[in-house]
Amino acid sequence: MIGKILLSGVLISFLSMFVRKRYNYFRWILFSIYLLLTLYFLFLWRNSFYYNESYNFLSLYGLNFSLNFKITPLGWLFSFFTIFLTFLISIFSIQKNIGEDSEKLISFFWFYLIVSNIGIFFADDFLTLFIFWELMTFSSFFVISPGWIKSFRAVNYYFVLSTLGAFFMLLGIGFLYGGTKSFSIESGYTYLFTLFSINPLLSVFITITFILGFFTKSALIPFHIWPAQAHAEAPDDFSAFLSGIMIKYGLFGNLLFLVPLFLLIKNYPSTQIITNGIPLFSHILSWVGAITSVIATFLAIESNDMKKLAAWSTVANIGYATTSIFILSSYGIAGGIFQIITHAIFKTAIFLALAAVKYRTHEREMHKLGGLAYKMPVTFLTFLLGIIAAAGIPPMNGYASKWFIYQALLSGHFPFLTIAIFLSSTGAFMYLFRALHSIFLGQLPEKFDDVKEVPFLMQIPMYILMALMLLTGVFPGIILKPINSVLISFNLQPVKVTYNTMFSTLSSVDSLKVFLTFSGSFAFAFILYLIGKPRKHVEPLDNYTAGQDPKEFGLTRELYHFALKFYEPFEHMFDSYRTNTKEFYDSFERKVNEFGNFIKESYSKNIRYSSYIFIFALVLVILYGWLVW
Amino acid sequence: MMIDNRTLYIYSFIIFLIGIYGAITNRNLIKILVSLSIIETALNIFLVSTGYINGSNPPILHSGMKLISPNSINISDPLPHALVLTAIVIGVGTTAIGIGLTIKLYNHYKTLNVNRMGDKDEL
Amino acid sequence: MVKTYIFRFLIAVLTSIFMGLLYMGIGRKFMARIRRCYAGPFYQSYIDVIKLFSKNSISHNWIMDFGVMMGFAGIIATVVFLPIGPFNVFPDMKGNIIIIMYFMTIGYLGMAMGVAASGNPNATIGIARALSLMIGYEIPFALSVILLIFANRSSLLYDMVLSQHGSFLNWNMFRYPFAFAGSLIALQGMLGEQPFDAMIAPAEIASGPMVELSGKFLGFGFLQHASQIFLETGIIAAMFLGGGTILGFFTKQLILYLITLSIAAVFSRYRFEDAVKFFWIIPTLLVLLQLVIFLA
Amino acid sequence: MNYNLPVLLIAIPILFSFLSLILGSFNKILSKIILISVIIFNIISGICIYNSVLKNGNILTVIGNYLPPFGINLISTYTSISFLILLYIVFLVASLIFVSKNDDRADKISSVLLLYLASSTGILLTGDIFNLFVFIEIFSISNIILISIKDKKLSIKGSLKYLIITSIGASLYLFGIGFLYGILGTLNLSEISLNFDNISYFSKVFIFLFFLGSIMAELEVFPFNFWISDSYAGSKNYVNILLSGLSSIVALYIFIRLFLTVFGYPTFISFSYSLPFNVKTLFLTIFGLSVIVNELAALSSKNVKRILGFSSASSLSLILLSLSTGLKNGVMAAMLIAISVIISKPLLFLSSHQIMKGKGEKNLNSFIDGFRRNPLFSILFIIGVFTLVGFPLTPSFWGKFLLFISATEKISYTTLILVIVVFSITIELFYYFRLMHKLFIKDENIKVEKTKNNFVYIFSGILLASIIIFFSVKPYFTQNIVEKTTEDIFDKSGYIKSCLKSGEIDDR
Repeated sequence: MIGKILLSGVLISFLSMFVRKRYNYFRWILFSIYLLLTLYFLFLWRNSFYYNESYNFLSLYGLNFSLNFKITPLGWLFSFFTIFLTFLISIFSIQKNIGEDSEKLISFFWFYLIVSNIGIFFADDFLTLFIFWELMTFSSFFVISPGWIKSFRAVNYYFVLSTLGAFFMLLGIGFLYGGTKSFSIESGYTYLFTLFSINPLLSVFITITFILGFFTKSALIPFHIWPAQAHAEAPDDFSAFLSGIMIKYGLFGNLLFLVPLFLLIKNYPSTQIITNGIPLFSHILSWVGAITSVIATFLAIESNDMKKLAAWSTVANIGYATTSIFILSSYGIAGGIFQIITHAIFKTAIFLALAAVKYRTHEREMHKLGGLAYKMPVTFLTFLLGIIAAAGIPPMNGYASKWFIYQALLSGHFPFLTIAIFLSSTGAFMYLFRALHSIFLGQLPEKFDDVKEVPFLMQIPMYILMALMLLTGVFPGIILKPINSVLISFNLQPVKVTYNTMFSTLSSVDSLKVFLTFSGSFAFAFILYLIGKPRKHVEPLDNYTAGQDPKEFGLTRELYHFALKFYEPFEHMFDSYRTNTKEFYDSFERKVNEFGNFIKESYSKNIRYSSYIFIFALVLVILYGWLVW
Repeated sequence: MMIDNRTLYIYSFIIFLIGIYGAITNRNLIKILVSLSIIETALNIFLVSTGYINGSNPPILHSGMKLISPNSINISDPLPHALVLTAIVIGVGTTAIGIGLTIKLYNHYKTLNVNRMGDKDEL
Repeated sequence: MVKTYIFRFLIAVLTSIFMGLLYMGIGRKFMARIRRCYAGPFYQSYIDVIKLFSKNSISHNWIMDFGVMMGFAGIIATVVFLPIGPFNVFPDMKGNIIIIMYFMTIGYLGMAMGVAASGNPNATIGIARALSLMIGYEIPFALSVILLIFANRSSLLYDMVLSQHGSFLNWNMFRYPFAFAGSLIALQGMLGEQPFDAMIAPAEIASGPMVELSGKFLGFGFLQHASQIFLETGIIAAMFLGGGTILGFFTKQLILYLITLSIAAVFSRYRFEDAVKFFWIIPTLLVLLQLVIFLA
Repeated sequence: MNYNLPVLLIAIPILFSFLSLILGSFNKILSKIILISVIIFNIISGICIYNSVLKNGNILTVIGNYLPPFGINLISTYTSISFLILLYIVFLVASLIFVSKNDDRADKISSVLLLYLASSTGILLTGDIFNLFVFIEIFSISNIILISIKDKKLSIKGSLKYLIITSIGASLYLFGIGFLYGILGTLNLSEISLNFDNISYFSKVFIFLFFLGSIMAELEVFPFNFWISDSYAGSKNYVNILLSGLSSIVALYIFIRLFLTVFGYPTFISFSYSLPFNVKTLFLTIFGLSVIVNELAALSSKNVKRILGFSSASSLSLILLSLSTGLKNGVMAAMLIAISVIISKPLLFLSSHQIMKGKGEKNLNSFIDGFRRNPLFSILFIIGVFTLVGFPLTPSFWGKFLLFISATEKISYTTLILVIVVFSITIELFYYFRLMHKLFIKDENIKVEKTKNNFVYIFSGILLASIIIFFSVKPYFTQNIVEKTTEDIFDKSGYIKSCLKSGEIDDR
């Protein structure tokens, strides 16, 4: 059944190629119908777990290359929420493409992204996982930079890093295949576990190859630069997909392979060094997650481009999720997955709001915007609720997942990790308010006076997302019940949760009561507001120039919009230790180019050089032969 | 002093090395081609010397010789001679093409010095 | 059952407003005494609030009203979760410290949004300073919260209070003196008192966020500040001074508030990035020291 | 189908190459017709040889009734025939393009092309080592002439460099033959491989080095690939196709025949007493080094033809690297990558030539706005890149996958080399995707008119693309070709038996 869905995806993508350029949006309607269908099928399979399917391809000398899929609870959960969110994004992009005669190619490759998305989540063995991983990297290349010159520099960080990671993963898969003679993930990590005691060097090397593969995709410390570039340059609706869903594949990879491995080590601690109840390796990885979130938060505080800011906040949230996953307690993993899902929901909402702003104003720099709330109320509300959820404030779903992560960290006795997470969550509040103020509040520039609200088709996904954020915030049980089934599949004891209350060893929270208290106090404030004398509406500018016409003073509304260097003094605190990893990657690329040039130079410049090389090579061969014999 | 196979091998190898040295270190294109043909001659000497058997007669069947069994006649092995023939022809062919191309190159660059041929714009 | 909740909710909210204004009145008299001059009667702040709500006010757009209301609502909602002495609004969630810490941010967000919607650059500069200051004092405060959670193996204020009853010697103040000192300095920042009041610096940015507020909006700001005092001092009292009976709880709150006022009267204003640096160095080290002692 | 058909495959092209010279002087069209008819004849006879080889194993053609150990004989095994058919397809494409262009020296060029065809078939079929030398020489001479056709500074310099390095290689080859003949006294490949093991250890090393040195130039391996940068950039488009497609097949075949079958490389990998010195590490270092160096050179060059030239050199050394692991999987991986490279490389040259048709300078920027200008060939270019780079489900993807799996049994020297290969693949992906990205750059304001592609280009482009798609869509077809070739490469005894079965083994 899964194979049919994938095949139909590919067929429809070819069908969509023949739609004429003018009816571009029809392609997107096709795309959202396809998504609706897959969503329906996914909903049908919600409790038919462990149903697997395999398509035999090629058997070269006993090596049978076959694609086989299995619906695991983890795979089902991830694919369901990703397809649901992509469906919302596709409704948004139908409207966005009505005007534009965008390239035929983008929608063509969108289909491949979805096909590889389903493929990755339902992959049962390494081969299928790797094939769809490659397919996703290649097709996302074309969608991120559909022919804009500037976007190539941005996308090539992403592309080079993820291909490097993918091929290192292939190396790891090769090694595991060497040991277990089969591609199945299950036997892979059990073999690796036994290998830890026999030959620690090789096993560490294999785990590092897998870590490289997954961490490049989910942008953790050494590879955290590509989301900021890729999101800023990608088409707006795709950056919602990119940060909502595509960055989660790395985490899904961790959950698929690394977490079961570390759980094995944790349960049977043979030679492995156990610190604080979990293997040293996963402790280091959770520290990597924590450091990424702190650094990403401080970089987000400094960024002035709204999409870069949102991208950095994605990197920070991925940092929390990785930290809580690698604590390996049942609360940790549940908190991590919960954080991934809630982050996907509110980040899609934020990015769709940003896309709506860009659709109307074609402007990305925050200081050039301002005061759009008065003109675009629906987008403002979505953005506001998204901000509240991202900062983890109670009534919204962000709070529930943060609460889980804190329970995991505190009950697991990781004081310093909790501080890092707390620092980045308060920091999150800082840059989120900066975005809210510079785009929506403050002064409305003259040129945006006639900006209207986004057409209704774009508002539908916003309403749905708002409702979703509130719903999962007030009733966290909706998401936690499937997560429990995932925990059982990891054979950890599930988290005690009813639909609206979450229990843990330290304390329990009834989010329904929390929501009711907040609405109660809001009603109290509203009554108080009505008691006071009614207020009079006054134009902001009349206030400052006391009624005189501000134009005489040469004062325009933009001058009153404080947004450019919002936290400038705060940034100066970090001037002394500012390392720029982008510089490092650029210089590395330049050096590789120079070395290549030197080689080419030495050839084609003149035969004199080539003869030197020739002698050098001859001597080398003779020396080599002489030494080795 | 009878020159047997061993010394011939060493001589041909030395000439071969001289040819290689010439091909590498020379600047003038014609000299490079000359050293290529030196290598060819070294090869031919080497090939012929493999067929030589000490104290044997040249491998020409004249009327008087009776053909009883191959081992009894004391003649050197004719096969390398045939090989050398084709090798010489091929050597001539390559050198001819080489010189033709050098003439063309000379028309372009107006110099035979290899160093000054590499001009920048073609990179 | 809902009726009792509403009734308890009203009690908690009204006590917080009433007591908050009382503390402000006493505080004002206390500051005047330090400066050797006379302030109005202790009920002066009640009069101000009633006066403000009866004057007419101006507002620029609907977001300004919505924001100010949301700010005040956020602070009241947090007070609901604070165990005022033995009294608790929700029996099963007796003062979960993590909820309180995150609910406070709604108050800030609401106020910040309302003020930013007024479009006045001074207001937003004030808010930017307030937020970066917040990241400063949150760290030592969070450290001391973590320390106490590790100590009592539960994140409920109620359990923290239980662990401290008996003689006043086993108050957390004496058991973890450094943590208490660190969180006192953090309290100073939370209340926005003198050394760390860069955000409402009257000279530089015309009293920052309050620049556009007039009439009942200023009244809302007043009430929010009052219940904020009640809330923050209440938390520290519950955590470190073992909030006993209701009266004892109020007196501890008052003492804490007066301590912060006395510090405020003496110190001059910090630049806010130095304030953040100060917060990240001295109080954090204090509480870290305490944490290390506790963990070792 | 009598046994003498393979000889015709070589004799007829040589005959007609001279005939085309004579007839061509009357009328240029005649030589073109000769060229096309000869290539069609060769394809048809090649296919029926293929069928007979499928039916009854290796076919031995004895020339002049001298039984194998003495005279020259042609042996057509499964590997050589499948390589032959691939060779003829690429040659057909190249000659079609040549025919479509009207060139005043058409008769001379078609005769050289026919010589090229004859010598490459000869190399693939011959069973005698000196005969192989003669064909290699003809092959390299016709290569030199083809490169220098364009008569530009760059192409002549490239052909001269090629001449110098190949003639030195040929002399090394002759040394090897002389040495081998001195010891074994035979020139027949199968007899050499029969008693190659009982040669003394020192002379084995000498023979080995000489033969390796001779073909390194042809295989574009690192120290001897300095001719690539000039000849690829300078020569005509269809010559590039020949160079990248054909010469790599032929060089690969020589390497396989000499090292894997005759010298029995795979056998002495496992228990390497016959050639004790560690030849595997020598091969791995040289080929690993050459993969990374060619990739770097390709990365930094600006001229598109030079990029494609260096990348074809690096994929060739990748194939050799996987061959030199000596395992069955390694050789299979090499075959899979070889199939996809040999077909996609000409396609890349073809489509890049068409995309850059209007532009004067052939560097990276001439690709800009290629998609709107020439959509068909940009899609063909993308297909070519995807097959070359190993898009999932294409043969080269299975090949690379197999290479990674086979070489990582345990941490050994090969894994170090594989890490380098990983970097080189990423570099390759980077510069190909840089090219592809430039295709899509478009600025709305200037209107772009579609370039007119003549029929031959379209036909050959679609032919190559459909072959690639056929290979990736029907994996079972590729699978049995690859398995049969690996079987054939590995069974040294089968090769010897089929050669010497008709004559008794001389008791020397």
